Amino acid sequence: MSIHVLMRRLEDFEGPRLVPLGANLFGASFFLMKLLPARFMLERAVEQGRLRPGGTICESSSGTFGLALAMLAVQHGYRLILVSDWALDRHLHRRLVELGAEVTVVDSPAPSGGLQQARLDRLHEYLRDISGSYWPSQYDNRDNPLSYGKIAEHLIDRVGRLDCLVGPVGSGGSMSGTSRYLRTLFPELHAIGVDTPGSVLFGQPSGKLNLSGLGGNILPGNVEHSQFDEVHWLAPAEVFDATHQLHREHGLFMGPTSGAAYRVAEWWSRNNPDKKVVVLFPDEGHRYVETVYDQQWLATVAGWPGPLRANPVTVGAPTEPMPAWSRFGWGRRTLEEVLAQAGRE
Amino acid sequence: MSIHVLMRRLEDFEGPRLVPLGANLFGASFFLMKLLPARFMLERAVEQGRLRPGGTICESSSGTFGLALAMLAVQHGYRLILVSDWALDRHLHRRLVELGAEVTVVDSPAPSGGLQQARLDRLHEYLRDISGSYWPSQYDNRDNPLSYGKIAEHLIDRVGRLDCLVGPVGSGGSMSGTSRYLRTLFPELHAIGVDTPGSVLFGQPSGKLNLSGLGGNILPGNVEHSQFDEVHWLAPAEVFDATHQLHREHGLFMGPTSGAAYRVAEWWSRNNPDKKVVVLFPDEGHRYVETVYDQQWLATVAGWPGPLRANPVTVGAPTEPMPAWSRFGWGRRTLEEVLAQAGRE
Amino acid sequence: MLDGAGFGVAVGHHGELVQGLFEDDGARLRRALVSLPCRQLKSRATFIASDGGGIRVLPGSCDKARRAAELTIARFGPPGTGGNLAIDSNIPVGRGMGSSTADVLASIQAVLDWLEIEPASDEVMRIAVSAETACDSTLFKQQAVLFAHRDGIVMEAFRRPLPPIHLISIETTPEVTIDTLEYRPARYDALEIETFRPLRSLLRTAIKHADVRMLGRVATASARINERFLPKPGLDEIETVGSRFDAIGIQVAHSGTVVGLMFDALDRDASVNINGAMDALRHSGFEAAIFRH
Amino acid sequence: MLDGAGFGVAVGHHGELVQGLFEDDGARLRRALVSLPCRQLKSRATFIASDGGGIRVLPGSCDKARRAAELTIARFGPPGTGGNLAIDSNIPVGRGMGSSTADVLASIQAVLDWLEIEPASDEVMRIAVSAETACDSTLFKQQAVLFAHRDGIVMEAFRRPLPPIHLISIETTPEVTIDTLEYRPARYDALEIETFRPLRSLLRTAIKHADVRMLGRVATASARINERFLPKPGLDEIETVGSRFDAIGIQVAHSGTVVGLMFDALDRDASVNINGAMDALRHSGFEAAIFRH
Repeated sequence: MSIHVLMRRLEDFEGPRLVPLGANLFGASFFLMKLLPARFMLERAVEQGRLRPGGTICESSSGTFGLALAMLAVQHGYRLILVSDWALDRHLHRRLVELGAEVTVVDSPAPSGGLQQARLDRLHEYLRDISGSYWPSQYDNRDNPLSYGKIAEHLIDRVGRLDCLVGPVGSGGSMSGTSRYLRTLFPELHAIGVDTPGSVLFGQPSGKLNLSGLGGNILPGNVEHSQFDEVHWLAPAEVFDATHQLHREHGLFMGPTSGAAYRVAEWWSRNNPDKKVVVLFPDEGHRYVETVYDQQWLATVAGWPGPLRANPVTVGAPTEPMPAWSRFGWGRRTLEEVLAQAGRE
Repeated sequence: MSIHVLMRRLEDFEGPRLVPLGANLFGASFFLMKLLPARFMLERAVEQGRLRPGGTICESSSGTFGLALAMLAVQHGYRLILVSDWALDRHLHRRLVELGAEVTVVDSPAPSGGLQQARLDRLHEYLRDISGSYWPSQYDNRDNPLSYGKIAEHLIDRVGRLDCLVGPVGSGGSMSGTSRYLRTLFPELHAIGVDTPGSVLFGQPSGKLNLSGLGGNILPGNVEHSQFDEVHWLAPAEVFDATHQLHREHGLFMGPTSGAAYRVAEWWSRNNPDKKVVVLFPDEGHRYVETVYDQQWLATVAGWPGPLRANPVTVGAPTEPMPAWSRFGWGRRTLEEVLAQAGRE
Repeated sequence: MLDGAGFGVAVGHHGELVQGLFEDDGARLRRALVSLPCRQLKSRATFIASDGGGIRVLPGSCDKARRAAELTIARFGPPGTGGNLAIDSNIPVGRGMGSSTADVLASIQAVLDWLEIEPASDEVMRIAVSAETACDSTLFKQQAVLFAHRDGIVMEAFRRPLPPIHLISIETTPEVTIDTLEYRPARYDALEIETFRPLRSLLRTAIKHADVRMLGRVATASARINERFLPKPGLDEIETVGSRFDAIGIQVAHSGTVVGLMFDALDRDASVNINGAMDALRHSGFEAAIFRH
Repeated sequence: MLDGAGFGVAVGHHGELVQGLFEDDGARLRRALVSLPCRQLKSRATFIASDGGGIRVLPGSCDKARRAAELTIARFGPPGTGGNLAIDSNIPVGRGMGSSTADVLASIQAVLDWLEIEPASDEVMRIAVSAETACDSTLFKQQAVLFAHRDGIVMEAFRRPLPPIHLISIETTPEVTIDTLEYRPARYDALEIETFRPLRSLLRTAIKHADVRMLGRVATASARINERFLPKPGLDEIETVGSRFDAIGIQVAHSGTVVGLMFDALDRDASVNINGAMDALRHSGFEAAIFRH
């Protein structure tokens, strides 16, 4: 065992708060879910000599992972450079700057891979130019899913045996990691990933994405497809509607990825009343007061205010067009296996 | 013992998260400190038959107590009427409405007692007109301070023996209640209340207040003066500066009352390095993104950006004019005792 | 199987470090306590089996012990077993020092010893509570526990045993005895119930760190709360003497008459202080005795 | 004082329910375990004091037991005490079944019995760890504990004792024995260390609710992790037999050679299932024995 490095000043903020949402449905509401993997990755990087005292952390993020890094950097004395884009909420931007992060906003997409790729290109320039710089790389860093043992521990402590875990998929870390740990003890655990049409994560053709934190146009190495029993895709209007429902009916003011997961978990739990379900809510709603929580902004969203699907439509392949809420029985297969079968049919 | 009524769906959100801020200084960072007293008051009201199933809760609040009531009302099926004023943040207003609260905004002050009195007048109309209505009355309800045994429990669990507790004073519940419980075990505990000039809570002549949650123009029955060893008063510019310092140096994005308490606790802890200090941070900063966390708004604040006092000036009486940070050795006396002595000198 | 004898021993206590009402899972309130065991105080039980004929006990006043033996046989023994149970105890009766629980536990152990079985602690406690309606926590020596004495349930097990404490035992009302079972449980008000929360967390911390001074704070606070229900004459005066001689706190029998002035057994000056306090207490007319850990 | 004899008894175990690396306060990682005690396996020690002359032990191979007796006397006894220590044990040696810890604990108890003192459990464990560098958690019967076996520290005490479990004991490598002290501790990787977190929380929950099926899950997961360090030949096959006969899990001696197929002792069908599994295992050539709770 190498030296055990500690960066735990904000450890109290890492775990979720559990809220009963129904007879057998529990919401795991995070302050900032990314705080745990960020801390874990940094601790491990220091242990392995990849991050040195006073070093520079560089990352591409327009959301909560950037905030988590900024909070940790200020605690433990690192310089932080964040590459972001238009999706960065202006209040969050201001917070990052006050925390001492150097924030670069990229506004023109790369010829291939769009804005996400343009941000990565800029990031690589920094990494090349700054000596001793360290890139956490949450999408591919294996320490990201590895950090979720603590969440599995917490969930078992609070609800005991779990039958089903539902959560949004972005970097892949939380769902792949937590499912893996839970399955060491509950091999039959039913894991449901929530994605959005146009995201390549579970085989949709790449398209324009309007939801930060859900899906992506680049496939992260941390999405371990064979952990998923079932995948759902929700369109933006459905996601926002669910986010408001979660707030209205349970008082939980969360971000849209939480809303998406809630809609799926509520549906699955209703159809499996004897199963104990936990749904992950990764962040709070404050970043979205000028978007998801603003009726004027919502009025500009395609398909708002509905009518919306009350139940998912089961699709034959994840590559099909999905105008609205769809589900597919993934069956713990790899992406290749699923796509090969989709191609054959 | 009467029936033990449970309204614990949001219990996970009640306790603070502990953050080390120095060698012997710990911040107790609340999601929404008022959630605990609100839940406790409602449970007790139900137990004692003052609040019946489906009843109407009426309260005067422009801040976090209203939000706490709204979150609980939606969980447990009560109607909620809130009387508020201009200080109500528009995003919070929107949230309260989505949670089903009926929010009335009072904009003309009463002839005597200002807006606070005007709100109370309106509140009493509701209470008179709606049968079965219940008024939690956080400023005078003894169940407010009574609820803080749980916080004392939590603090001891995390830091063991405490020597000093610092916190802002608004309703008086948190500081009076927590100090009282802690003193059952640590009679020598040093309790420091933080107030603002122009607030009548600790004897200042009533003046215009620009800080929600800190001080007041009406003296709450829940301020138990004889619990306090020391009182500090901070002017708005000082409070806002401290709020930014807390964010910048520790990554904690809290409201201004937290900033005020932080400045005092940091100073006291620096001067008493062998004492273990806990400082209460009642709420997060999101309600203040358009004020305290907005540089343009700050530029309109009197005395901003300084120069500011680095240390408090010790005053001879709490009735003295206080242009900036001041402190007074309260000595666990009643308000009458202190004012009588101030009058004699 | 029906030959031979079984032996059992159980200790008494000097009241409680803490007794109150505490929230369990699901916010359920349970009465619970942490007894302060005294190994000088012992009840010894001998069980000699006979074929049928019920169970007889000596002295005849130990009816709960007889009942405990019966319940133990009903649960574990061959049907129809009878026998003679003899109790020999040096624990004062009616002082809240656990004489009755000790007789019950010793009797259960004697029958189990005769049966040559060793059931889990929770099974033993269930029998004890059935025999007596309530049972102290003296059985738990390896870890200190917060014990729901009327439910027979461990509410919380702490990481360590109780740290060593020397006591001056003061009998506040030598002329009065209390029947624990007849004594009506305290009706705590909301302030008291909420006060038990910080008491519990300091108890947990104090035991984990073997911090007897903090344990003294907890015991003193619990003793103070109990004054509203079963006041101990002279408690203030005893506490004042204690503070002169560096006592770490006071503790009481929450359903009895004794008060303990607590000293840190690992403190070098404890003996001198105890002697000083003894003199002062006797001078004030208290009936006091020293119980060393 | 120097006359008479002291007696002590301690039980062996059938390996561990869990063994791994767990975070303590301040995020400190400690090796810790929960032993699965077996009351059929016992070491009995007799200590007869003599005036000086050191301590002799029989059989002479029980050197750690001798050392434990010496340490106990050095801590509690009159200086210069010598004596004869006799150990009588039915616990197999070199199988990871706690023969050595049991000899040590029985010897400590024998000396304490002779001294007529009863120190707290943490003091006893400190001596045991000094004598042996590591010590199992078999002493803790009243509450199950997660025990840091190299530090002699209880990391966590659970609310209840272990629920009753019947075992089929399988000797996977009859020809091999393992010297526990020579065996190099497992070097867990990050995934394994993080996996011990959910294991610990399910362990806590399972013990609190006496849920043996969940306890079986925990034990099975721990056994699986241990395969990378001290693999048990035939483990998969044993597990397959278990699943046919409603076993609740498998557990192993993490520094030994035995595997246990676990059954719920309170299940009415346990006996039938155990017999079925025994036949199947023997048919597959395993050396198996039944250990009832």
